[in-house]
Amino acid sequence: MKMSEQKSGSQNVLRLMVCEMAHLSRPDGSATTFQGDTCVMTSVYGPTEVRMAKEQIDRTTVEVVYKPKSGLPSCAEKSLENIICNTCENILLGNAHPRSAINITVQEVQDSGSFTACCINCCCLALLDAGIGMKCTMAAVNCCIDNEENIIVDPTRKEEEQSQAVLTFAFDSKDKNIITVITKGKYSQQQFQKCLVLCRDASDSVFKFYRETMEKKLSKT
Amino acid sequence: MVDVQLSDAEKTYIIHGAQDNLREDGRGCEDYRHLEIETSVVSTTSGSAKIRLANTEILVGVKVELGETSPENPDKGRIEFFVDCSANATPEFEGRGGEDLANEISNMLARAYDCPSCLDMRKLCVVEGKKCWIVYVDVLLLECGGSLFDASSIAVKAALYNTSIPRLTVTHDEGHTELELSDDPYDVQRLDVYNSPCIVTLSKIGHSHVVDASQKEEACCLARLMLAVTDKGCVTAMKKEGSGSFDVSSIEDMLETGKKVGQSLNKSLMEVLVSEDRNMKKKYMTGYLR
Amino acid sequence: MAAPSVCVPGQRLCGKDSNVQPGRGTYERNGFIYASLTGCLMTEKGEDMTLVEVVRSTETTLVPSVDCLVTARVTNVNPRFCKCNIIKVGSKPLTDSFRGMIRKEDVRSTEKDKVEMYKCFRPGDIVIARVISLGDAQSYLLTTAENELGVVLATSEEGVTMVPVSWCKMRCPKTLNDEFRKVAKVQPSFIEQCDT
Amino acid sequence: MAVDIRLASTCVRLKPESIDELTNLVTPGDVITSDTGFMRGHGTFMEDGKHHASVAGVVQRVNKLICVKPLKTRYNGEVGDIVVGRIIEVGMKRWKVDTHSKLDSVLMLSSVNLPGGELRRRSEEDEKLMRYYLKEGDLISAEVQSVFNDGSLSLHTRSLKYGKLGQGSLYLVSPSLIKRRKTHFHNLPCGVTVILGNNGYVWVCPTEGEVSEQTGGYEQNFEPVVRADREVVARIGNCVQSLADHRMMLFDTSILYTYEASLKFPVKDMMKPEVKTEVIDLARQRLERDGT
Amino acid sequence: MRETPLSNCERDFIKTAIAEKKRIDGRQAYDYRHVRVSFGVERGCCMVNIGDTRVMAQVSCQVVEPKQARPADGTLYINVELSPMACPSFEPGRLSDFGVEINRLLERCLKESRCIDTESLCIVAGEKVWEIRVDVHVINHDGNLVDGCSIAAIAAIAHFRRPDITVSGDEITIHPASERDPVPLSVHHMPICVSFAFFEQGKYLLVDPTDKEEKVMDGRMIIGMNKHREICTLQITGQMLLLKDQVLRCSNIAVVKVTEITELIHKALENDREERAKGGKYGFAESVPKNKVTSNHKVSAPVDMETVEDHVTSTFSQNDDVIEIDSDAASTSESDDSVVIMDKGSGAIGLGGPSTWNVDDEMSELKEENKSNTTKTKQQKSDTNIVVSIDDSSEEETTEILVEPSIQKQKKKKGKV
Amino acid sequence: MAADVKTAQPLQYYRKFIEKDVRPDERTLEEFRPTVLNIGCVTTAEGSALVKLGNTTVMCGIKAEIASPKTEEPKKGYIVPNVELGPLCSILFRPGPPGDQAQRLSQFTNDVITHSCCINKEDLCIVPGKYVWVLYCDMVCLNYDGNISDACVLALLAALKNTSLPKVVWDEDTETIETDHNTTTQLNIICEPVSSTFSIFDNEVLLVDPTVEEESLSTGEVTIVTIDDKICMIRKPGGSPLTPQQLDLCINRSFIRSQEVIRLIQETLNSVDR
Amino acid sequence: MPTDTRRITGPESSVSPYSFCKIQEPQPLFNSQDLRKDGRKCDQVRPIFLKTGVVSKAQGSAYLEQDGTKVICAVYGPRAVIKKEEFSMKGQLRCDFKYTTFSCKYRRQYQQDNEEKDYSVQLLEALEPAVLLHKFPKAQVNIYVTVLQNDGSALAASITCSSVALCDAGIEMYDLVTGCSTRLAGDRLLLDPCKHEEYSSKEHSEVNNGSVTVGLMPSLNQISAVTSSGEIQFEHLKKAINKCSEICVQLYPVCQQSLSKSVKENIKENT
Repeated sequence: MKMSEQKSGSQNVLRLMVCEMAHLSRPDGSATTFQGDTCVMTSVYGPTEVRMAKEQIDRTTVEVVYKPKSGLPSCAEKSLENIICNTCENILLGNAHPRSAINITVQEVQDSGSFTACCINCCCLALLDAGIGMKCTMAAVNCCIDNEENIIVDPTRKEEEQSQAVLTFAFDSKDKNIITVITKGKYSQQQFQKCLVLCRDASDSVFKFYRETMEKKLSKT
Repeated sequence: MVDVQLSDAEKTYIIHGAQDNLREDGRGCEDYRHLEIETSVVSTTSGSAKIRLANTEILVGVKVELGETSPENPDKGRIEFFVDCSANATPEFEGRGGEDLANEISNMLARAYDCPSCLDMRKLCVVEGKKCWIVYVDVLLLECGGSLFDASSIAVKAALYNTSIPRLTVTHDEGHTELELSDDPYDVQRLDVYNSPCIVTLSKIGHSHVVDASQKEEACCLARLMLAVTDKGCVTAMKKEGSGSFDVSSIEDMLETGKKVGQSLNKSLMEVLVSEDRNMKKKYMTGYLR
Repeated sequence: MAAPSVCVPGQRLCGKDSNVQPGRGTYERNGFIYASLTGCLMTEKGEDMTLVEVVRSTETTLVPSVDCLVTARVTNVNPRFCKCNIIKVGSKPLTDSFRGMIRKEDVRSTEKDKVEMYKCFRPGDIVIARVISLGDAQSYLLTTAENELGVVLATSEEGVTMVPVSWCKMRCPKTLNDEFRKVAKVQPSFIEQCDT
Repeated sequence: MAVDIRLASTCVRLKPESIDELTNLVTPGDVITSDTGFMRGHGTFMEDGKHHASVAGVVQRVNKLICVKPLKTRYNGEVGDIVVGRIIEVGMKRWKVDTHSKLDSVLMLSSVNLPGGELRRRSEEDEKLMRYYLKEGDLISAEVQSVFNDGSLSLHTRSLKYGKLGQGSLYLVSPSLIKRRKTHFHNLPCGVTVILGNNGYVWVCPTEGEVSEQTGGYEQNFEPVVRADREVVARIGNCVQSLADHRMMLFDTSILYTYEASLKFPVKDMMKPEVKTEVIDLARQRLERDGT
Repeated sequence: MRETPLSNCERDFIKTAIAEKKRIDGRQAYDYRHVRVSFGVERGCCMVNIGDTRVMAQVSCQVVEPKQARPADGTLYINVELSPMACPSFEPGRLSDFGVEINRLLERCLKESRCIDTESLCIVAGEKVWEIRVDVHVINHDGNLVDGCSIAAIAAIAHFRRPDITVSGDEITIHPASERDPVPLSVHHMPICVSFAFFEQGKYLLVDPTDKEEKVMDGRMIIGMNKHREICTLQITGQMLLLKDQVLRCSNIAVVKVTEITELIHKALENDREERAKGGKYGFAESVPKNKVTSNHKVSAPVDMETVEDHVTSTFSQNDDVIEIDSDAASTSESDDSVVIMDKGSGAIGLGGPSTWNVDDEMSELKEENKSNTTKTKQQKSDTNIVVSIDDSSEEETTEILVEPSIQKQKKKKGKV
Repeated sequence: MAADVKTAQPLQYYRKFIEKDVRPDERTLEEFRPTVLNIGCVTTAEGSALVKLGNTTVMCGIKAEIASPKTEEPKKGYIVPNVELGPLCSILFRPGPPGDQAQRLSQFTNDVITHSCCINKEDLCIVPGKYVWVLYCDMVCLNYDGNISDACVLALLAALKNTSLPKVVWDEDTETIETDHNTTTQLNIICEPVSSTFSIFDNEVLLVDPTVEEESLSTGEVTIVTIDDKICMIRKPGGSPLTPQQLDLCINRSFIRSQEVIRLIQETLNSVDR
Repeated sequence: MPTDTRRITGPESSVSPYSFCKIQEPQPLFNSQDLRKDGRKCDQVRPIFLKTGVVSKAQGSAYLEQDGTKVICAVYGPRAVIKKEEFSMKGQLRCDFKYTTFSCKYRRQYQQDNEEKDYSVQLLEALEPAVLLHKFPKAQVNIYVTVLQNDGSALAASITCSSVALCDAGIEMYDLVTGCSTRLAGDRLLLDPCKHEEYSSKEHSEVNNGSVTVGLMPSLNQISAVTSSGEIQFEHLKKAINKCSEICVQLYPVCQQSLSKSVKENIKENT
């Protein structure tokens, strides 16, 4: 019923990507990312003071808080937090600031498909905005396998619901290895390989988007 | 237990005292301290009692409400205990400080009353399988001066005795039943607490044991035996408490003492309650303003 | 050895008299010696005394006690003292660490007032120390004021295990630059374990 | 033995005190005087040129100084007071002592006299032995040495009459009930020693021989106290309690009189309110006769 | 994390400025910062900016059992979340006192002023009613959160649509949006909070204080009011004694502000409605400024599907040999991992390796032992006291067992762990 | 002094073993620990199973209760899996509400059930819109020594296969139900999801079925749930990046593992029935 | 809405199927030949299976099984006291008693209910007298007991189990503590009752119906725990206590056996 999801006809297209950075006054870094209608807002504080309990003597403590739009966070949100946290930890220079903390807060604004991917990308942008030392950047792409066995990259919510399997990949910019894989639903090994490669290719354009964004940001300053 | 710190010397003094049956305040091992009781002190309850045992002060309020019968025993009412260790009894109770103690007391009371002859729950059933009276007993610790269990059990018994349940008339007409509450305040039903238990705590001090231990005495007692004793001289609940242990023989005479003390405690309590009940009319309220 | 007689707590071992002496893992109660541990019964004939003890197959020094040696990992350092986690008591690894503290004045026996904590310990170092007192509720008080005590394992900025070069210096084999530590007099056991 | 249970209604109540002394009683916010010539002391505050009371109590005037003495309060100590206190913490070189004052008092290792006479350096050893001398829960009698600017007290026991207390029992009363005397240690004829701490802690114990020099009074004898002494101690204790309950000043004579008045009752009856009142009344009359 | 306190010079500066009827951001005393209300793609999702302060509200609904007391009423549940995003001092998890205060205020302002008709939320009296849940997320904290929250909350409520339902007998069907258009809630009135900050014991007052101003103020007054000039809630906090006329002045100001804001909300709702109607673009994405340097738009990027196949082969080709190794490694493991049934209901694969729990052999042992013991006890049932002399010959006495007939019952061992 | 390296520098200690393609517990890198399965060990539960993976021990008990269904889906029952990592099973856990890890595991098991669709929730319907079954599947860890997720999934599956529900009779006119515990019906399990976990050591080496030490040292983790020859879930939440072929290896290994495990379950079940 | 966000949640409320089946009147506790439902004599105790060292990462642990009653216990410590407390020269003992949700006929909740709290305390007080607390100053020992399946006498079983676990952990003790419970029915004593035999106030109304649990330190002959419920005359109470302690004494060697076995194994491994 939503006009703004009309694109869903063509399968091999990443939806319109929009992002706004540094739009929050308080955090050290912040970003809002749209992929189609899906929208996530992320803020980063850090490196800052760390709570005694969480202190690690040799590395930074990365803490991710995920805020669902309505209702209280439950187990599902907890594991999403965990996924985001581990993924970010991997691209950050962990031992650059020992005994400090980087607090990332991810706010759901609108989930219309490929949500996890959007979260990860948004975090990456926020971290870029916060100017925290990173090994590399990362890009997440989501795809699903519909009942006709064909693969849809960056699907909408509707498409996800109708598909038999949903796969989310996150790649690093260095040599495009797989940082994160989250998949749900049945599919064969061949299909998996195919999805993997597709998303891997698709991730290029996300990396390109990062680049443009940063170029634009740093252009007039 | 709310514990005060004592020096070794003080402890020995107390222990020896218990040995030759003369305690700090001149009591013998089996003597209770002076007890003061007043019932129906809180007008908003169905029954209430306030007791003062030296420094221990406890207020008990009983509320009786209509409720659903529980599926496991549809022909009975229920009694529920809640103990509140108010923080103005002692700062230790602040926040969740008093919770453990409160639980222990309420558990003990619940167990003590958890047998048919103490309080006939069948009388509290209104419509079998549907409606029954639920008796909520709220125990409030106002000041702690030792032997809280005993004191609260006495207060509870007094309050229950004082409790009056409004008379209900049940009328059945094709299937659904009508309940009618009589509006006459004097047309009430009383609980029979004749056989309700009182808890007697026997604190083992040195090799002898005392009843109604003061706070200091509790501080130098390692193990205590709690007995819920009925007027008939039965135990409805027993519990050992504290980090010490008894040898088998000593338990025997503890039981003996418990029985003796318990029964006389019940006896004199009932006497007082009955007498107060008798001259209810010409009684003037004492309350807290003295 | 033949199957030793195993005893469990509360088992009466023998009467207590002048020539029997209760040892570890036993206690004495109105004239008898009882076992307080599960383990093998050991008797040691002295010249006029027989020592009776119950020994477990695995060692039982469970808590740090005054004067015993402990291995600790330094967690943080400040000018006045350094905090650490005790990971081993004697040679027995602990499942859960105890908190320990080395005060400035307990780092070494000489020139106590010249001690600079940062030149003695760094977070992550492994230290061998002796318990001086049970300290306060939080942590045990430790000392390294002996030659054999101090840092035994430390990693340089590169994260390489350093080798001791003097009583106050350790060298990183990779970059060959020295870092200050309160080094323990090198014990053969540790050398061997550093290059195995 | 029958348990003694009463109805609150049947219990005798205390008679209200004579009203006359309550004339200069004030409550917070009351204007004491609008005369600005006065200096404001404890328990008062100034607002638009008037002296107001900040506590409920009795107004006291020492020539130009006006202060309000609260009826019931925690102990605020003055140098030279005799206090009875309980050790609550053993720290580095100092003990923390509970004296029922606003803040915990301290007893420095340097201000106790240790075994082996007064003039002796405190060594590292003593620091290790502190818990052996005095440990948590121990009772001491001491004198207030100085008052820190935060109001907490520093005590000393550098005299043989002070120090660790042995067998006996402690009673807590309101500090305002302790009458200031030149001595607070009393060996009563009945063979009982009473220490009336200014902080409202009253120590009652059987009188015993002098403490020996060497031990510095840290050795204690745990020999059983004979029944007779025990009984007297109990009786005195109950007297102190009843005096406190009736808010009468505590000092040697008052205690003694109460004791003598109580003699016609068995000790344990003294817990009964009516007995208390009777005994106290007797004592009070006698005190009034003495005109004290 | 602690909030960094305001330096004294800043305090003084702000205070003196206020005393001179100036504000550090150049506003007049009674001015609001720029207020923006925008709605999301989803119904009942509203974002409110007041200057840098940002609040998002989302309304949702579910079917629940009604409260015993009011069986024919739906419920309105308000939950304020102070996200750590908004300000480092906000901890995740349980709500701070400040949060509770706001929450309570909103409840008083919305719930207890009965701004929505709860009777209309009843489905089957006493059994099923709608629960409307409003989650208010504070996203950026630059002062005056209360106003932000209240605006966001009420706007979201006005924007929300709940699914339509039909009740036939005890059959209840909830229609998804695709079947039937969702229905709006019936909103009686729109209460809005306006907060005032007071300085110098209430001498000066400011509307819409910023974070800095809030840090130095003596106290605040919050007036919840709707455009019919009805006060829904009023609260004064802080250490100050306020003069009567100040309160009246504030309420007069509130009237003006409330009407303005209500206007704004209605306009925003109107826009949203039109956009949706004519199927144009709506949602937050539209409110992201294109020209800002910090923002970036990118049109849909195609992903070529043609080359995928050979890509796949290329990526996975080089690991054939590896698979080789693995598979035969596996096959070996296969061979020795044959299932062993140890006892009724318990089987195992893999042998050796550490497992302190291979109980069943234990079991047999113990059985024997018990048997032997019983035989033993037969000959010396007499001695019940257990004494071990130091010599080893004492095994006999030490073993003493249970009540003797227990052996017959040693048989069934099913479900042993 | 080997113990010293182990406690002081566990990482170096492990490296020494891994270099030689073996682990301290004498396993090869792609070898699982011995797996013991014990079905129907708790008679108070409708279904139960105990799984031992080396030292790791998980007991799953299933309690069935009766509740009214959601208004949205009046024919569907509930399956409520929860993992308890109590303080009993390891020093790592404190008493109180479930920690993050326990929550993640609970979610994981829940995902396995929903995504594998191993149970048709409509089988749990008693009276549409009125009464449905709730299956509380509680997995209690009794001994925590790593790779708890595999153990949980196995225990859960085994317990479900062991579950049988009492017969329920619906009385039309009184609109009440009555249960008969003497006649029970087996729960129908559609498919058998099996999970296998790999942990990444030093960013490259893959260890199958990690112990708790290995987990604490690992730089990442991959869990793969397979059903027969299909993949049901892959879960690699961050951690060190893997090449596609490494991932492929894991998938292959897990296929082999699943065959073993299914055989184990089958034969064990038979042994119960016989 | 206080829903548990830390767990996967089902429906708000659900009822056990047992509350839907028709109530069958309680059958007699023993038949004509004085045999109980499971064929035991009145004074017959169920066979005990005891095993130590079942939790590999724990300091000490034990598993006890009495037919239907299955208890596992783990001991951790002595370890640093977790929450800030004042200095104490004595060690502390902490007990945590829990039923698994599926261990009983009716499903248990996750949070400790009153019974479990009460048992935790009783367990603690049963064990404390037996432990040489002064051996681990300012440290604490945690004892976690979990009942996997409850078919009566759970408390007694946990007492025995946890004391054995303590031994296994090498915590110094004056003595073991063994537990036994009995059911009073008139003048009869049913030892080691099963779930259906245990006293419950709603079924048995006459006097001298109740149950007694005793924890005993066998070789010191000291009673460290005793608890009763139901209305009992003093004479019967004494009888019950004595009978229980008798059994407790007989349990001692069983613990001894399993412990010495584990010790022997250790020796084997080490040599």
